[in-house]
Amino acid sequence: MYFQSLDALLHMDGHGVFVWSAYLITSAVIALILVAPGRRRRRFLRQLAGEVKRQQAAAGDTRGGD
Amino acid sequence: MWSFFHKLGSPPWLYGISGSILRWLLPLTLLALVTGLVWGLLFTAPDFRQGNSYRIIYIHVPAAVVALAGYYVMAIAGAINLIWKMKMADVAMKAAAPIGAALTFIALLTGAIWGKPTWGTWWVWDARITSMLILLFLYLGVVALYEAYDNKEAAGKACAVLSLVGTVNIPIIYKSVDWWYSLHQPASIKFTGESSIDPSMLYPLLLMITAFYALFTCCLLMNMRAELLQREARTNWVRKLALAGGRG
Amino acid sequence: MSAPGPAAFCLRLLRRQLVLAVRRPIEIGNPLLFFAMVVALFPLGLGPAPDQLAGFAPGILWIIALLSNLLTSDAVFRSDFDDGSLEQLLLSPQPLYLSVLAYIGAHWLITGLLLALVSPVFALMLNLPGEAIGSLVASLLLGTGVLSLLGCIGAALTVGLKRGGMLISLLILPLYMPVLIFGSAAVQAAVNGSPAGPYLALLGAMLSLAIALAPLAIAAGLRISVDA
Amino acid sequence: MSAPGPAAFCLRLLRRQLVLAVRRPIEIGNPLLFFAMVVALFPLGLGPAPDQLAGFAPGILWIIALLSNLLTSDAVFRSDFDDGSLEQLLLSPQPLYLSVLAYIGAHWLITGLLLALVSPVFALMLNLPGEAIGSLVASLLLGTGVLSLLGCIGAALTVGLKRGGMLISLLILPLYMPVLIFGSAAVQAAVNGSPAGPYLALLGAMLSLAIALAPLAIAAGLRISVDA
Amino acid sequence: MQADKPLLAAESLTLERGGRELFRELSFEVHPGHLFQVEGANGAGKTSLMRILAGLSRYGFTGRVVRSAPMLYLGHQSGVKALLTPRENLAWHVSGSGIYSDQQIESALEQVGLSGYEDVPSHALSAGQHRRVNLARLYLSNCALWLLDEPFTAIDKAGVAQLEALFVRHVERGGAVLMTSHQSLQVEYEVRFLSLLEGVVL
Amino acid sequence: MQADKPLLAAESLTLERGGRELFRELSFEVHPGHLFQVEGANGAGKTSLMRILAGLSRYGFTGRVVRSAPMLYLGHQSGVKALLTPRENLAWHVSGSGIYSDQQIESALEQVGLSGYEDVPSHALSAGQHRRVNLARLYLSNCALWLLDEPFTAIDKAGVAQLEALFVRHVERGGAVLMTSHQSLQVEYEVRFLSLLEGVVL
Ligand code: HEM
Ligand SMILES: Nc1ncnc2c1ncn2[C@@H]1O[C@H](COP(=O)(O)OP(=O)(O)OP(=O)(O)O)[C@@H](O)[C@H]1O
Ligand SMILES: Nc1ncnc2c1ncn2[C@@H]1O[C@H](COP(=O)(O)OP(=O)(O)OP(=O)(O)O)[C@@H](O)[C@H]1O
Ligand SMILES: [Mg+2]
Ligand SMILES: [Mg+2]
Repeated sequence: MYFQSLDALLHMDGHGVFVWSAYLITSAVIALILVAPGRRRRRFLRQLAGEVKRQQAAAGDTRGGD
Repeated sequence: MWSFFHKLGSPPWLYGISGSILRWLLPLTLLALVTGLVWGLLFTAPDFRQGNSYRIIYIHVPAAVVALAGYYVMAIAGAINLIWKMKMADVAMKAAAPIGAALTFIALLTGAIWGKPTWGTWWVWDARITSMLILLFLYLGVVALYEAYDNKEAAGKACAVLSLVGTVNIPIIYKSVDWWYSLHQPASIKFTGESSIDPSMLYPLLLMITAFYALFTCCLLMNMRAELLQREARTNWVRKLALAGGRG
Repeated sequence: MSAPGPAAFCLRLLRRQLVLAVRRPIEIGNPLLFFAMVVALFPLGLGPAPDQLAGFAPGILWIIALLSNLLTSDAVFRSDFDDGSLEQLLLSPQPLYLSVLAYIGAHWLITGLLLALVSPVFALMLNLPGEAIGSLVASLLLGTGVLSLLGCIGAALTVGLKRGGMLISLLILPLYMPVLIFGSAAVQAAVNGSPAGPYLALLGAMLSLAIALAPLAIAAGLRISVDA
Repeated sequence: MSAPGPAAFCLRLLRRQLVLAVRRPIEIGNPLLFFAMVVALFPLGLGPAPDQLAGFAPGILWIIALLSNLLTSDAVFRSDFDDGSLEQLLLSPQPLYLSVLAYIGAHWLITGLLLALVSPVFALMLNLPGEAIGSLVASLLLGTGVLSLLGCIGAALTVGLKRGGMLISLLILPLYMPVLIFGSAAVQAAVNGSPAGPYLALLGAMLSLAIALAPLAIAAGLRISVDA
Repeated sequence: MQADKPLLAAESLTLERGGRELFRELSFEVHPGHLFQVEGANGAGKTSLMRILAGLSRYGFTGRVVRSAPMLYLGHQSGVKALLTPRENLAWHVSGSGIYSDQQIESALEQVGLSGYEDVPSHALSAGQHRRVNLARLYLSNCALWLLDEPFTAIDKAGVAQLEALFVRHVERGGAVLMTSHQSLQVEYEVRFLSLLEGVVL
Repeated sequence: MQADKPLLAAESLTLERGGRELFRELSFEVHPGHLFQVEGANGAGKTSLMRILAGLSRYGFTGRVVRSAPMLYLGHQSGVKALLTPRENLAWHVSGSGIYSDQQIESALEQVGLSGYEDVPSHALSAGQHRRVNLARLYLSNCALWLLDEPFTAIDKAGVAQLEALFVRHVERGGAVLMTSHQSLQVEYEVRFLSLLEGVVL
């Protein structure tokens, strides 16, 4: 650990604002690109499951797929 | 060899294999990212000229490097789609564009933030910076063109043409901007250069670059999986998967 | 009733495009007008210090050439798409590569060539030194050719879009950048008294490359657009 | 099935225009992208010396605002003319003055307002001093309104023309000049530390005048265009 | 029927175009209950006449047109925006002649055979469906006078029959229709012809 | 007639659009002497089929199309440039299928009733005259296979009769016509129907 205290870590000799904001924004963007596709996939699967179930109910068929 | 290509063209196989790759690659990536971040942020000594602000290097450089590499991934996928009409290549190209744009954005943004303490300004019309901005436009162009087409098959072809045309352009942009720059004013702003990099900075940097490559791969695979399902919505394997709640 | 040879057909297409342009004089006048207007705007917007203007003249002239090319290239295939002529072109037995070249050629003649020819007037208005005018004209002649070729790629990819808007400018402005850089560098070199030849040679090389490859991309783009 | 009141109808028209624009998301993003790319072009063409750039920033930003307005205003009535909606608008029992204002309002919202809102980012990229940003935004807000109104006059007069139109753009373009001059003067004043208020007041006066008169000219222009 | 006030009166209209006289001293009145078909070969001047009657052409002809009822005009161009859905096209129509509830719009679209297509962008419709969006305005309109320039273009046989029935209903309710078409109307109603071949005919 | 090589063969074409199946496993052959009319209500898929047959649509359907003769395709859009005169429109047509003498062009324009209009800019033509410029290409063409999407749109009765006669002449000379229309053909010749309502019919 290079820094002596939490305060030094946050302040970084006056460069803290820059470093921390860069890291924070980067983390946010990374989190976004990591989470978005998973959410899109799950939402689509849920929607499709509903659709398939409705179709099966309409056809009076309870087997999964065919 | 042939059977491998044949399998690559098969959506359920690709969906399955990418799932199992992600199962170990994703945690590894996250681990590397966090390790690299903590290492760079907490455990390295500050640069003697730039002080602590140089810590931005651990996100800035990996993002820039991978953003550039990503364009070639996208363009090659586009070429494969055009030449061999492979649908999976289309999926890959579509998946790569937004990730590349996001990484380019990170590189630009961290660069701008870094510039303020080091150069005293947010933005300089330096060769590298301008070419990065152009790269962002190239990525955005592909995303926008894809969205503008209703027929997604046509969209894939159109974007493939566009990204190939852009590839020819990238090296030209690089070289030309360098020449142009050297003409106008002496390089008052110099990147620190590899030579001055101390091993204690180099190792976390290398780790971060690797982590960003892995990150790109993970996001690419995840985007492709989502896209695959939507394209194959009418097939049985996707319907079964949906009924099984996504596990399968 | 024999089918015309490719060259004859190409010439007929070129003639058709030129006649269409001449019937809409605004089409021809527009780039020039635009050129004139922006040249007039610059001193207004920037304050007319003559020596400063001269330093910027190469850049300004080239930026204007680029913008006026950008603005007009959107229309190259638009009306043919709207009235169904483009379908007919794609169904024609003639080689699409050459037909596309005719379209681009017509576009270049009424924007690039015309601009290059009148540019000395505007150069003088911006106090560009007389000895740089030769390389200005030469660089514009070569560079606008590349711009027309690139612009038509964008036009071909977006012509069929219902929701495209002016997408074309996003697609092709990044591609325009190298041309802008070399073009203004050539003029700047001539202003500084260094040889402009290498830059012009580079522009020439880009032009040859673009002539060879761009029509392929354009033909592919048109087929996609008509299909979508 | 009662006919809607003029205000309600106007709002519906505004909504329609905005939805049409949103369906073409690139249409909205375009002035911004155009802004961004041309801002990037200038340093490429002119050389990136930061202090010089700062001196030109007000002029450059205003010229770009003017250009992007010019580029988009042509399309305001175009598609409605082509598909026959414009005829229907003229036959409507609603007051044409207000309907026209709805069209202009939509155009201003998606070009002028948006541009004004993002202009600080570009101003920073061109090293414009922070204290001038307030007047930049204010001058853009007022000035782009005038530009939209003037641009629509040109659009209304030329929309029905099969050929020609040269003269009209020649007539309209000079009207843009005063806006450009006062707009960039307002910013320049703020850069120099002198009060920008008088210039802004002048822009405001021009805007009021234009709002009162331009719709009349536009309505007349549309009637002529549909008739021809 | 002739006793009441005419919805539309044309008084000695004369039009010359491209050196040819298209019609000369054409006078007629359209009263409630009239179903007019304008006849004439291609280029006879039907569209020119309709645009004069609608008030869209104001120069280049002599004579006078008096309209005394709200009018609905449908021209060669459909006036349907490709980017809007049929529902939006009707709800936000630039003619601003009415505020319609969702229900009214849906029923109008159903009548022209577009139920199920209410929320599809119009550019994804076939040529005939595209025109049908426009024709749905007839079901919503409360204008007495309809001026229709080739309303049957691109419409299939069933659609034409349905429109004919609609026209008859409209004139029976006291409206009036003045239309052009190259097909003969198949209706059980007195059709008045206005033939541009030979001059004025009532 | 069935013995010779088909000019056009469609092999199990299946098309789905907007979630609806428009046709399924559609197969047919067009031989010299065939006069085909594609039938179907608005939105049945006639235009989509024609574009697939012409090779303009290449994605989104399954099946195969084999063409073995030069083809002339006329679509919904006329392909006539408003700024050019009819003469120029024909002489410089982008399809580049022939070099025609002035005389040939004039006689073709005369056949479609446009003599006197050869040198008028096309935007000053009426809707029907505009389409007739395009139809003049049929008189100039030496393609055996004609694919015509609603050729009768905006054409008056005399014009339709004339076109029908032309079609019959063309197929009698060994050509083939595949057309869509909402009007029934009035010809003394065997018309084959391809109905998109019920599936495949020969
Ligand atoms: C918006 C501003 C900036 C952008 C767009 C940008 C972009 C880039 C790019 C594209 C690379 C090259 C990656 C590669 O080698 O492939 C890079 C590397 C680098 N940048 Fe930046 N940069 C910016 C600002 C800065 C600032 C302010 C600094 C620090 C003073 C900086 C320091 C570096 C360093 C040290 C490297 C690694 C150089 C090397 O090893 O090759 N950058 N940047
Ligand atoms: N671009 C498109 N995207 C999605 N669906 C479309 C598109 N174009 C047409 N369709 C749909 O395809 C179907 C068939 O359209 P098509 O134009 O082939 O019909 P058509 O038989 O020619 O009708 P018409 O007689 O009205 O010309 C229609 O239901 C239409 O909604
Ligand atoms: N803008 C114009 N300028 C000059 N002449 C015109 C113009 N528009 C039409 N004409 C001429 O006026 C005549 C009548 O045209 P109009 O469109 O009224 O015919 P129409 O009866 O509607 O024909 P169609 O059945 O083909 O629609 C035509 O001979 C045409 O050439
Ligand atoms: Mg007509
Ligand atoms: Mg059709």
